[in-house]
Amino acid sequence: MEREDLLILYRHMLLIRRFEEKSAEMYALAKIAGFLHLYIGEEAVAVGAITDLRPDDYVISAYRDHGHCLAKGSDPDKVMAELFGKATGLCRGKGGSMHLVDAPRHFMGGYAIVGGHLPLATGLAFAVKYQKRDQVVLCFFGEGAVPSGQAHEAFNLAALWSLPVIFVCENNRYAMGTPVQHGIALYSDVAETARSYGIAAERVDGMDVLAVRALTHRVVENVRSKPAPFFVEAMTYRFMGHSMADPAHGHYRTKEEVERERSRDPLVVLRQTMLNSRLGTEADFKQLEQEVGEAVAKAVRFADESPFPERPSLYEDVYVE
Amino acid sequence: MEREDLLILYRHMLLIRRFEEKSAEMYALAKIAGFLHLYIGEEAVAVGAITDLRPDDYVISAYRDHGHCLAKGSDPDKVMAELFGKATGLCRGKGGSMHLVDAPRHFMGGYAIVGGHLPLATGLAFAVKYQKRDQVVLCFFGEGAVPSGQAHEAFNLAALWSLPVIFVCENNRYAMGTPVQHGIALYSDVAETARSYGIAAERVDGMDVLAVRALTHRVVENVRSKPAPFFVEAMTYRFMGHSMADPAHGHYRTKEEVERERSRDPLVVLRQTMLNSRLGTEADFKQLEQEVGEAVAKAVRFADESPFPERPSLYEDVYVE
Amino acid sequence: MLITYREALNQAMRDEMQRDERVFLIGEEVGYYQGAFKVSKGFVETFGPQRVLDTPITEAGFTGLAIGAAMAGLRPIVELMTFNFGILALDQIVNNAAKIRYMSGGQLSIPIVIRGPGSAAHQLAAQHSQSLEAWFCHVPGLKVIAPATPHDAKGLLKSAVRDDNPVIFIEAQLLYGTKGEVEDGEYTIPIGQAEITRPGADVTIVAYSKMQLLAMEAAEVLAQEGIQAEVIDPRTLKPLDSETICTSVRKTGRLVIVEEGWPFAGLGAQIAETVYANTFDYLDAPIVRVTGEEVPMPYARPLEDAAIPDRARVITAVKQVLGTS
Amino acid sequence: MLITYREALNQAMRDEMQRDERVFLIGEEVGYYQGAFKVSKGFVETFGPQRVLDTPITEAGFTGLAIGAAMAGLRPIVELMTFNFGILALDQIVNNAAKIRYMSGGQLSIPIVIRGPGSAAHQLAAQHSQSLEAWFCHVPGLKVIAPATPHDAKGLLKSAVRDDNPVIFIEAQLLYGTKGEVEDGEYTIPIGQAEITRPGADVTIVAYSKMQLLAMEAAEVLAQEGIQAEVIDPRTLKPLDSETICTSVRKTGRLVIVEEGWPFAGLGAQIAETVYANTFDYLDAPIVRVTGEEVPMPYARPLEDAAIPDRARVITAVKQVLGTS
Ligand SMILES: Cc1ncc(C[n+]2csc(CCOP(=O)(O)OP(=O)(O)O)c2C)c(N)n1
Ligand SMILES: Cc1ncc(C[n+]2csc(CCOP(=O)(O)OP(=O)(O)O)c2C)c(N)n1
Ligand SMILES: [Mg+2]
Ligand SMILES: [Mg+2]
Repeated sequence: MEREDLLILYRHMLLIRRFEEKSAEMYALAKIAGFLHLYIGEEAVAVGAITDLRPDDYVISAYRDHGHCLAKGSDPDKVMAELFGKATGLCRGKGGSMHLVDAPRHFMGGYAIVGGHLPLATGLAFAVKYQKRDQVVLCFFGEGAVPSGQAHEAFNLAALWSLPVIFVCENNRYAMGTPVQHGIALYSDVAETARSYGIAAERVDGMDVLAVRALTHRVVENVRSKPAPFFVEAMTYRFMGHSMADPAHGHYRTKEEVERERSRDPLVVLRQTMLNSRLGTEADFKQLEQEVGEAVAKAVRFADESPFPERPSLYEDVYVE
Repeated sequence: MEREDLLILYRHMLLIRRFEEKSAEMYALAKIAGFLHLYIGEEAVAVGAITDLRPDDYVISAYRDHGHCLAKGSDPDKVMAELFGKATGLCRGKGGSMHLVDAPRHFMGGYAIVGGHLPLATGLAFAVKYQKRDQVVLCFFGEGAVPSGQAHEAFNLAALWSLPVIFVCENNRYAMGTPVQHGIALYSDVAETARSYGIAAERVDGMDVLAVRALTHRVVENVRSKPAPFFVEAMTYRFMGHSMADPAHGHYRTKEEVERERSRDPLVVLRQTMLNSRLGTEADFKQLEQEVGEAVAKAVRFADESPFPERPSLYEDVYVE
Repeated sequence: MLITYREALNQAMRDEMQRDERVFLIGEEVGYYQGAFKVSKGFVETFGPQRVLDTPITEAGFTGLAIGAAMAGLRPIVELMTFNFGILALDQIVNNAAKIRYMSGGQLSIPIVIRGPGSAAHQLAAQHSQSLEAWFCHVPGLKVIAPATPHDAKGLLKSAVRDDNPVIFIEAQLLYGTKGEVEDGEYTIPIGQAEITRPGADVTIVAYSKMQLLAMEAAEVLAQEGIQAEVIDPRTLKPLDSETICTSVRKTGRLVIVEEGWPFAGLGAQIAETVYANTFDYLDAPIVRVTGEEVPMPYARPLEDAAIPDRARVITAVKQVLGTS
Repeated sequence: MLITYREALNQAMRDEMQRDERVFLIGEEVGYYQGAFKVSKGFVETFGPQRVLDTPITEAGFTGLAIGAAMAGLRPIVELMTFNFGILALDQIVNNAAKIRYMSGGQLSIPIVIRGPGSAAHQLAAQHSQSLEAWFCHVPGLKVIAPATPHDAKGLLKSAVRDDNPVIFIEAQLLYGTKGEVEDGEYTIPIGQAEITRPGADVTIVAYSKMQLLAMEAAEVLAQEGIQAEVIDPRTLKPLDSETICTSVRKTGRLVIVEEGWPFAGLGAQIAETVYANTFDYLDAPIVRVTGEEVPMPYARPLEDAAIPDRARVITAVKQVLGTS
């Protein structure tokens, strides 16, 4: 890959990382409330899979959705404003962290019922095929969604009807405090689920943005030219707690485990690759830090200065009039 | 197998066959109403799987449940009375054809939401294990239930917790008018679904009662001694329409196909085996016909002469007081 | 022309699919089987399997798929074989279809119709005989329609398909074969408008779906006894045309509400509450509700008959509200 | 002793599990995580993983499993992480738990408690902030409880576990941390009994769960203005103790009903209808309902605050019903 491309990947991951670190701060300051699920540690999956999609390809996600939204190109100002619940937010303050939507960018939303958005993804893919277009749909979800009935019904329909949807399972090994081996009978090979529907599936190192990118690039082109679902099991890890209400490590995983996984930090991994291959310099990274830092600071400023939605907006958007 | 055993198997299948033929007549006479789903053609599955269970083993089924109920030893009089909606019926006339229950015989019911009873079966098995007992649970369902989310959630739980439940998929190749290849992505190997949960699975000829019996006998003993789910895919065929509202053959299958399958009639198959091996004589079969004919006639008489439930019973059994 | 309710639905969907390529029909047995109740007769032959989709038994899956397709600009009609199975799709309907517009701050909309038979037929027992309209009516973001006649079925289904919101369209197995006059050619009926199906001055009867037919029969009998009932069919259950109902009650001073579903927290409770609150000074007697009994539906015919409102009970209720019983 | 609502629930379940081996707890994160809201703190340590079961995210699956276990004689307590996810288990609850006894003609019974938080917390947005009690109350075969205080939570949860019927037990995230006096030792509270939580002669306020706290606060403020409100907590929503409510309204002649859920076809409509029908001649003014707004729950705090009843709205409603606003 070109230096430019690598820098873009790094920049995207850095933006998500810094954006979320700042979100956590803002949560502590009660500028953000409700459930806030950070993606920190998992950035390589969203960035590797999304950044070379076409703008009209669809992305849909669960409640841990900041990363996917930003990777799809949403304006950080509007995303932060949404987290603040401001009228200038992506969703006018009505969705919040778990329900970011950016329709013009074909980011079709974050959804908070585990498993519930997989049928939606399948429907987006159905629409593509129905309209004889050639977009693909990327659907992100945690491994915790795999046993849910809605996921299975979606897999079956996608397979039966050869729909152009790529199911990206972000296997971070925990669903809240439930380790994958307590959630999924065949935990050692989650992708086997997909294969039992005749869906081709591959596992990828979700901490290595280049690996994710290489796999999805190939898969996207295949799916685009010959519609059929695909299942990616991205092995990843969340460095933070399940949400802000959950400590980073607790009864269900040790501090040591978290530390160990932090050594696979996707940002560190890419940076090292770039430095090693001389496709990036310390100066590059420093400059990116600064740019991204400014972008995030600007987003916070924008969010903070924006007005809250006014009372009449409470009753708007319930129905199309 | 002994001659006696074979005759018992034949008698059970014949009872179901004649009972249901009579039910169809009674339906035509409007003595029975609602949905009536006949099991004719599939008798070998219920009889092969159920008749050598222990009385305290559990059986649970879907709406096509007459065969399982009778094979578990329910009194044909009470079953027929239930179909007639009489106060003397198994369920006091409240359940009807789709919801036969015979608790003393551990026949835990017929259920009419496709897929909805698989979690119940898993729960029965859970209770067995919780109480450190050694019953097994046999759960019957059509292949149409396999794609349903509830089935998958049940498979996963049964596998995760090693519950003693045997899932018997009666693959009669149609869910109403939907051929299996339009319902299940991996239609050529439905049992693969179970394997993706690490559940052992086998396919069996569901028209051959001896094959079904041999397989389930082995499986039941294994499951009893070492609890874990098992999945049986019994290849079978229904000779009648989906319900009384559906013709035996229509747009979705040809008359020729039905005729061809009828040549595999499980009663004919067993009878031939017995005659060939001289373990049964024409006289035996004649006598069985007569016995069973009388039993069914008696059941109809009983049902016909029984009173309808009285109005106060409408309000009974809603709550345990 | 005189056609059945089933044919009226068939015509409405056919028109709309002809009119708009984005409309498609999806559900169990809707294609080659022509619909479990033959509502989509001839559809797969006319429109092909791309637009008439037979699904596996996965209500959450295919309803969710249709909602996703609506997000991308299509206009699905989902046929639920019966609304009993809609319970399995309820998360999709309530958490996605009804809320996506709101959560997205108006960026997305979900133009979808979810239709099929609700309520009891004959002796289908507890799991197949439910009237769940109150649940759907409770949810902001949904519209709910339950037509009683072929004419209304056609006009309202066409409106539902053209509406940009998720619409729950509740039919009835026992209505499919009923006949009625339907205008030739193109017409629609606005969502949210009740109809006074029979004028009268003595008492108001509100009844929808199958129960509307009972109410009309009861009104006939009552008329012979000199009691003039004004019968109203809300047709749309949400948004409810409370104005038409309240205007009538202000005139008659007395109201009977007939619904087939369970009494407690049924839709009739809401209709009653609305009327009480808006016509408090006009009511001459407490409103009387005629409802299904507070039991799961039994299979046996005599019990089932006792569990569902009939003409006699409507007549009794009217006499009760008139104080003449 | 003064304990939290959370501790009261914990004690009730602990007592019942100690008392009866057949009782077990099942749900997401109920074991090693101690419950998503820490209600089952210490349980897996005390009772072991055989009786405290962490499940995958499969609400239909594990609720159905628990119902099946109840069919075989066990007495499960199912914790739904929140009732929003209960929608996914609704088929199991409504078509199996509520109906199996009836369909079997009384052969089987389903002694199960399905519990967890309902209603909104703070800014959890549309899919996580729903008050769905009206749905459950609509269904024959279910009992529905929604306690407001630690005392009631403990006494009613114990009764629920001992009841031989399926019981829906609705808590609230925002109540878990609230404190109240709870009797030491063993006691139960009968299902189906309302409590007059404050006597008064001028107006009746009916409110349950979190809204009961609001009602009590409002009554305090009103008392300072000389208005004596009688506050009633139904505690059990089904079967509803309408006698206690109607007796009060016959005395005061005026009623305000407070509920957090959506207005249309909400439980308040049923309470109102019951009261209107039974106290028609005693009511001096139309009943006033205070409800959540007719919108999916927005995320932004000012909008969320506007969508949920608050003390001021209760006070305004009381003045409205008294004609003094
Ligand atoms: C149907 C449903 N049940 C329960 C929850 C509560 N819940 C929210 S996130 C979560 C864990 C999901 O884990 P996973 O899918 O692995 O995603 P991750 O959080 O690890 O990204 C649970 C149980 C929910 N949102 N929806
Ligand atoms: C959830 C649900 N959806 C739809 C139906 C309607 N329905 C009843 S039986 C049936 C076909 C089931 O086929 P299968 O499981 O193969 O069983 P078979 O009838 O062949 O024995 C359908 C669609 C239902 N009862 N439940
Ligand atoms: Mg996870
Ligand atoms: Mg079948």
